[in-house]
Amino acid sequence: MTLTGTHLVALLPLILVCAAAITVMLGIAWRRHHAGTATLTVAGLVAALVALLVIWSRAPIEVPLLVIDGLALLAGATILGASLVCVALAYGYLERYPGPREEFYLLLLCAAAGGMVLAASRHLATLFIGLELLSMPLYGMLAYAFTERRSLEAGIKYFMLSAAASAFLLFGMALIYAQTGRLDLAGVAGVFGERPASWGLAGIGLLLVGLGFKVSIVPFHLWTPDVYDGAPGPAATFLASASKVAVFVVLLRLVLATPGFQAEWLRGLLAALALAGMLVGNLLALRQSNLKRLLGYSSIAHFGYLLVALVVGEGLALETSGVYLLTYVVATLAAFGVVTLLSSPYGGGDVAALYHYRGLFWRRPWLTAVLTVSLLSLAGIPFTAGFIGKFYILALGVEAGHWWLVGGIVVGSVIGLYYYLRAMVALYLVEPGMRRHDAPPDWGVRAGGMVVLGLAILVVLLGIYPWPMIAWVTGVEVFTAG
Amino acid sequence: MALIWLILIPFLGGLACWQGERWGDGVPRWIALGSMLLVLLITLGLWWQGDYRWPAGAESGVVPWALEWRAPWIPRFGIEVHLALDGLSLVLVALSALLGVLAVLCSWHEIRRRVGFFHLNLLWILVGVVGVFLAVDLFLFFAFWEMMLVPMYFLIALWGHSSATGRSRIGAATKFFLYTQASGLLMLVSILGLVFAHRAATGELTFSYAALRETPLSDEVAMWLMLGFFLAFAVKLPVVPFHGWLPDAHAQAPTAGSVDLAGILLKTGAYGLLRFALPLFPEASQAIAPLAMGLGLVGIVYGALLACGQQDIKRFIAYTSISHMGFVLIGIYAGTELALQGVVVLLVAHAFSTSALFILSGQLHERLHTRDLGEMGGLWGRLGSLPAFMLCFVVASLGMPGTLNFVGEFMILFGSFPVAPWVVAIASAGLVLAAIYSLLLMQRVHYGPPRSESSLADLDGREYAMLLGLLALVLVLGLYPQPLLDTAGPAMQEVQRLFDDAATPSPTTMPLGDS
Amino acid sequence: MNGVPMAHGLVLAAVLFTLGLAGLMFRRNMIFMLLSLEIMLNAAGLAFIVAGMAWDQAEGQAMFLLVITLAAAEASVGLALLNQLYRRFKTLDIDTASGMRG
Amino acid sequence: MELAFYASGLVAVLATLRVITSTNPIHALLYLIVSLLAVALVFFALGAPFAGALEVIVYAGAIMVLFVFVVMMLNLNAAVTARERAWLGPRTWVGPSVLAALLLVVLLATLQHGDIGRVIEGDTLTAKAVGMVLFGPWLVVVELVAMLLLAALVTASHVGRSVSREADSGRDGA
Amino acid sequence: MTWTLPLTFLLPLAGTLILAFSGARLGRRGTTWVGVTSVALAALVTALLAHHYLAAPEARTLTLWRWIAVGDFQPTIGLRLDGLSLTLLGVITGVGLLIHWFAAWYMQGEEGVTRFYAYMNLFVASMVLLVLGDNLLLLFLGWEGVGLCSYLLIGHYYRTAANVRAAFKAFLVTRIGDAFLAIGLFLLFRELGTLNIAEILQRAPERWSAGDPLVELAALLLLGGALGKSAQLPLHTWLADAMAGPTPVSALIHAATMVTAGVYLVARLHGVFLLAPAVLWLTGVIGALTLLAAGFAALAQTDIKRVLAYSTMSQIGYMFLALGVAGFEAAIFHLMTHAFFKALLFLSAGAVIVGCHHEQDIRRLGGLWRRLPLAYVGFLVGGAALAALPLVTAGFYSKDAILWQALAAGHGALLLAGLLGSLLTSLYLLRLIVGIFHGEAGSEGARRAEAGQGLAHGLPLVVLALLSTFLGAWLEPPLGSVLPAPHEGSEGWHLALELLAGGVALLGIALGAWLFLNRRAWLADVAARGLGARLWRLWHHAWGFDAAYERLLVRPYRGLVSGLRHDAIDALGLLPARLAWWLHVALSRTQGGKLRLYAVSMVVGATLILLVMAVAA
Repeated sequence: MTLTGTHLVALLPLILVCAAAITVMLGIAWRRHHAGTATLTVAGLVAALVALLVIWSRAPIEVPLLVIDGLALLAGATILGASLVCVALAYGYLERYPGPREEFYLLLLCAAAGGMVLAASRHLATLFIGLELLSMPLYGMLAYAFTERRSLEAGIKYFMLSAAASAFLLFGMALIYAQTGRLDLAGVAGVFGERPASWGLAGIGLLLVGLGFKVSIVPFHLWTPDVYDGAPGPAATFLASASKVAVFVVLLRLVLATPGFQAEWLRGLLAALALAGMLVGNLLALRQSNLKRLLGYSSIAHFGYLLVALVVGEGLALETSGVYLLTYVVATLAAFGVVTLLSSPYGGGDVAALYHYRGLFWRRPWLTAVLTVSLLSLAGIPFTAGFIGKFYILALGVEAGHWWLVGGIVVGSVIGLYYYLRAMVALYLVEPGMRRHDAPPDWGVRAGGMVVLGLAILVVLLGIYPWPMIAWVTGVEVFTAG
Repeated sequence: MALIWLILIPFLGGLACWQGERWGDGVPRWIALGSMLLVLLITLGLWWQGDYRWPAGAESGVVPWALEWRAPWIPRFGIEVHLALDGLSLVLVALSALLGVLAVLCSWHEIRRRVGFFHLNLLWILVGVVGVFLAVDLFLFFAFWEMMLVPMYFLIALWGHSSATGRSRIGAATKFFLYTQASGLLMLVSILGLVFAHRAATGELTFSYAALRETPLSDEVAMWLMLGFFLAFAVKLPVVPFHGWLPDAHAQAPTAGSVDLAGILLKTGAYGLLRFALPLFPEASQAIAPLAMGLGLVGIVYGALLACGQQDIKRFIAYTSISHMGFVLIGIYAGTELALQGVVVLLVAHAFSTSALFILSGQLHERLHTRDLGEMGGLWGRLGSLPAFMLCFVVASLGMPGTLNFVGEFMILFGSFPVAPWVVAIASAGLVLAAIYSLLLMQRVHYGPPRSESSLADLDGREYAMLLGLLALVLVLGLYPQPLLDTAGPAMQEVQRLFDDAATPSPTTMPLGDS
Repeated sequence: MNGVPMAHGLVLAAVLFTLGLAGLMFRRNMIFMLLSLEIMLNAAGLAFIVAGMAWDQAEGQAMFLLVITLAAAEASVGLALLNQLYRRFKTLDIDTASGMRG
Repeated sequence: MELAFYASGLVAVLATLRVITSTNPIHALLYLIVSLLAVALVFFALGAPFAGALEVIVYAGAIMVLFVFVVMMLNLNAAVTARERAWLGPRTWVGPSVLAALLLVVLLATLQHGDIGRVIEGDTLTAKAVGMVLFGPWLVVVELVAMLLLAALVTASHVGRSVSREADSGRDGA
Repeated sequence: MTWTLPLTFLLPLAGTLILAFSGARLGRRGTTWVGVTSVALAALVTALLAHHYLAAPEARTLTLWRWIAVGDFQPTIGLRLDGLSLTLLGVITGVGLLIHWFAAWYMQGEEGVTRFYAYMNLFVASMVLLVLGDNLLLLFLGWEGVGLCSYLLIGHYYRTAANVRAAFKAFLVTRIGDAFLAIGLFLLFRELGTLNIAEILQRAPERWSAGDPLVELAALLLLGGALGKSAQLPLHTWLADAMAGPTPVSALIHAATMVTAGVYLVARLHGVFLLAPAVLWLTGVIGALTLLAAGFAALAQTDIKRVLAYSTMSQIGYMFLALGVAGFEAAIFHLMTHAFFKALLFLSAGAVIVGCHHEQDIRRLGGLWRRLPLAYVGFLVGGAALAALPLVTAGFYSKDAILWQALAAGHGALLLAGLLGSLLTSLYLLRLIVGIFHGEAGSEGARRAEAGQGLAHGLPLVVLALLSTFLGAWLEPPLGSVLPAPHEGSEGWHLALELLAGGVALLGIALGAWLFLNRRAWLADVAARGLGARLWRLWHHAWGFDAAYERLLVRPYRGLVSGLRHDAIDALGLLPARLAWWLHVALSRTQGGKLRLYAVSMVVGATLILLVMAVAA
């Protein structure tokens, strides 16, 4: 069946992003101009965002192999938003990068396109291609400052393990295909019925391994801290926010779409993984003195919490996932934003060690306020967005009566509080004569500064008055297929 | 409308102080003092014109608030910003405002570094506490409950005065935060459990206090939910097994921090028990009452024993307040109207006397530059009128008749005797222990051979006025506590009525029927 | 013998997959790791073809085409990284690129 | 057709085994090419000529040649193979191979247990059918594959750039 | 006229406040002036009230305001004047005035006079409140106030640690008594629903029959409180150490007023005690035991004030004996007379001590009768009253009344104890007077002793001396309407008892004079060897109660405190923290950084998941 008009309109955001990527590439070929490329990228992303909001009213639309429904649009909007933030941060970050700067924006656009495809896929092929289109540019972005020893190491580690995970994913898909003979999720769900056969199960298992790696579920989380630590600022920001959101949305779609996933023992497996994720993620970060590794571990922990939504699967689950993802992304973007703004590609690697941040408040009050708010939000203190997320997850757990998971969340967030507080208080301690890492004086004006400040305000606003966000997410949930 | 201003003024005041720092150190202090006085005036105004007698003909179902302010917040969950004021919360808000003023006054010269940010934190603690006392929507209550920890954490971690490395300061602040946060989360789980039980029973999803009070719960579920609440308030009270954070926090906190911590934050625990744990789960509270009273006893004895052994004066006073809170716990779970009224009086009395003792220890620290009791001794003649004030407040904390502490303590004991005679008998041994640690404190600091004859700085006008004001309050209210009792009266009668209904199973099957 | 049962095809794919995996785990030279990756992807492709032929649908081969392109893309990126690794550290040992820990 | 399948399957497995265990990179490459050709033979045996052709041209032809080219460029001398042998000490490969064997056993068990008994008769599935699928419903995927290759192209070109020594930061701090 | 009632405690309270807030500016003369006149005015008001009361002897009550009003718990700040409270009021303000006046002289050379007078005035105010309070809560207020003032005044010379410890011990032991009293209050309130004394006396008989276990318990608790405050046997160890305070303090608090508070309490609540005969009997027995033990202890003391302290304890023993046999009027009458002559003795002792430049040890004093004539006369008159010299002294009439009540009530054993006690009394009295005034002066201070001058020194001693003689006995306390009538008995027996008691007293005096005047060397020898030495040391340490309490209560408490110093329970809180730390270390080892390890962990994860899937299929 060929692509009809409505299909094209539905795919408009994706098309716009790819078009932007290509125009950026042509732009690089014509004349290398950093500001020009950045504005072009922003234009492309904003256009896609506008297109997305335009087709908002007409969702859901069935496109061959893809479905543009509420969930896809929500995830798409989040990914585009995160990409915009990354562009703003990258601009400030790459200003002083000696090598070629424009490729980063191209890779970013490709990754954003990949994320959107992944979020909207209802077919194994698009799932696979979306995942690869998301990961491939990421290898380049992570190893972008390859002259920097740590960035190269992060790139290699992520490449190797991600490729292996893709292989697992593929083999899983092959097994599911072998079992059912169908590649589209609805078909697979139809064949599976209530209890998938053994090949199907093995396929689902390997699928879980492949996707689990990207979302750093516990047994597959070991790469996260090293990659976050080594990667250049904007790349790590994108990896922590957009890529995880997209992959989690796919996992969510898999769980909601295929009843096979609702089976009791699979719920038990997911619960075990969730519990492990919460505890291991928080425990590893306990005495962490490197801020980027700390944020890496916190992302492991947060996706441990988020898995609870997968375990429950019905009732509040979809809405909780939407809200939690939004609040998590906003907080992580703000935190990584500050880290990126403070570090420069050539200051001996990114500024991550906590002693760089000691006493930052007494020189840069606003920047520290942003980092404090984001850490508080990650810790889930009231009047920040993170609290709304934690409240939702706890409500979900209590409503579904999963007392083990609820206990895990409580213990996890208490342990989590310890290292968030430890990192936060370091900002305010006065250490005379320490080597100071200063954000470039006019950071406030710079695009990145504005964005980070906006994010911090957003975090507080969502904490104080979360109703618009919740209304938006519940609106989305209404017309999600499957 | 005044209610929302009670929260906004300290909030905006805090921000103004932070920015006011540019124009010199004095500005934030005056702004903070101004906003706190404003809050105090509003509260006293409310007290003056509001009547808190029981409005005639109010049937038991609806909860009669003297003043209310509602605004929708998250309709999805039926959460609304619902502030309400009744006798009990008015007394405690007034107390918080007063202690806020004192906290600002007593750190006039003590805080030198980053005065603006200090006063921001100080005022935002007030925001949290006033919010806790006024919030009647459980979600809002929890939000304020956790929110008040952050500024106190910063206060202790950044302006505490422990060893140069600041290691123990941050350790104490983190311990304070973690203890309360962990138990707070358990309370959140209980709140959610209650809300979903309510939805299962009545189909409406709401967080409002009045609605949730009508939830019919099976005993087993009610017990678990009540334990969640009880644990959170027990950590804050503090009840002995969970008291670990209080001495450390006090030892490291600056004077203003200690005044706030002892004066107000401990009261939120007791307020929580009175407002939420008892009325929401009367049967479960009735079942746990003996255990709670036992814990109260352990608290009294343990607090007294440990107080005598302390070397740091602020840890000493911290343990004494643990002992006092033991009485509060007994009073709350005795459930008679007399005991509950006694609890309110003792809370106010403890706030006055313990804050005064902390202010005095702060002044001692300013003059002797040490908090170690070993280096004090024989200060009677050397400090002008400070020892006299300290004598008065030590005598108050001893429970000397004529002071408010005595009225509170004895009302609790008189009220609890019919319910649990043996508990009260052992608790009155606490009177003896109170005498031991109070006089020990007095002797170690002021009596005995003086170390040197040089006389130190006497109290200046500000300090003299503060202490005299507090002393006047303790003595005058000690002899004429009726205004305090009339204000908190109706609220306490309501709690007592609910608590008694649970004790005598009402004929209808509904455990909480409107019979 | 009329035709090859699908299970045998999958068994072959599984064996190749596991060999690739083993190679990935115990070889320290980056080239061999890249080769192992290629083997694993090839095995997955084989599995798709076997499944496709068993259900005699063309999707299997279409997926194989995707796998091939992925393998090619990853090979190029892998070798680029390998080149940088060699230039930076003068060795192909993967463990030199493991500075970050803890 | 079954004989061809089993024979070439065996060859493929043995060649792959040899690839993993050989110490000289060039030998490993050549064994891999042999293995790929064997897999191509399997495809032909199963009746997927288009896939087999692809395998030979793209996989064995293009990718392996790329590998050989890069390996030759790095002109690894004998020292490398010696070190390689050192790295392959018993301690390194025992653990992972046991683990891989365990995984294999589990996989084979599930494969054998859940066999749904479909048999491949070997009647060919022409490239036309594949083309019909690819440019029918899968059109979006093809476009996206193009984007994927573009991304890979840019990444490889950026990372592969041979930046001269002094241009880089020189401060490879920890 | 009843509006003047509150003045009796407001005036001393005003004195305290004036001294507290402007003490430094008043200077020494101004301070003493304020201190004395406030009590003088109170005494004047009391005199007026007495005159007014005697004219129309019925109880007057005046409620100032309602203290607490919660449900049926309605204690008020209400004052009630009746015969009993008037008597005590007279004693407090009268004797108090004389002692305050004497203290003006005594405290000349001392420091902290302002503090002294402030506390003394506060003490008088609290004691008045205790006596006038019409409900038990107000009584408890006075009760604790008095305990606090005694703590502050004993610890007046706060610079020496021993004084502070003595003050602390005094307050603690009385506080233990107060705790029993508090529990008694709770029990009474729970049972009778009121704290007003009049209502209690009225409702108690309706509520309980005689011998009801509840009323026995209530009476026992009240008795516990009384024992603590009046330093009777189990809780008496603090009185001897309380002598560390200045002598006027000992005179006022530890002789005349505070220690008699217990007697007043039992007398005031006689209705409750009458319903509990067993407890009443116990009171008598305790009284008897205390008077004997204190008597023996007084024999073996070396410090003037400690002898007088034990003598006070013994005399209060007599009062408790009287209460035990339900002779309430006799007890109060003895309380009044005892206040006069014991105050006289203490003030004379004070004169001696100041005269001999703070020399208190009897063995180093001697031959002072010529140099300190007024003190000598004081000791003689006071001593005579103490030893109950027949006909001429007030002590004879009051002690005789007690012994007669014991006989009339048929308690033979208590009577015997009383007689033996009076024998002991005369013995230690003679030892004291001879030790101080006869024989040769031991220390330098004693040799150059000079007598005190001025009215403040002389007049109080003279007035008290007069009151200690039969004149004091004429002041019949108007107790008729308040307390139950005393026992009656045949006049003949009464006369015989008087003769017997008088004989015993004279015998004691003669024996004492003979022994201590010319058998001093023999006595010293007996006390040094074998049984005598051991007995002497036992009595010197007041039968070893102090050491026992130290070992049984104080040392374990101190051990417990130092044991728990580091907050064992709080350490439990650190366990989860340490567990989390240990897990962190273990887990962070997995972050080795080696890529191949990461691949291995992935494969392990995959295998596990596949295993679960296989098992589930």
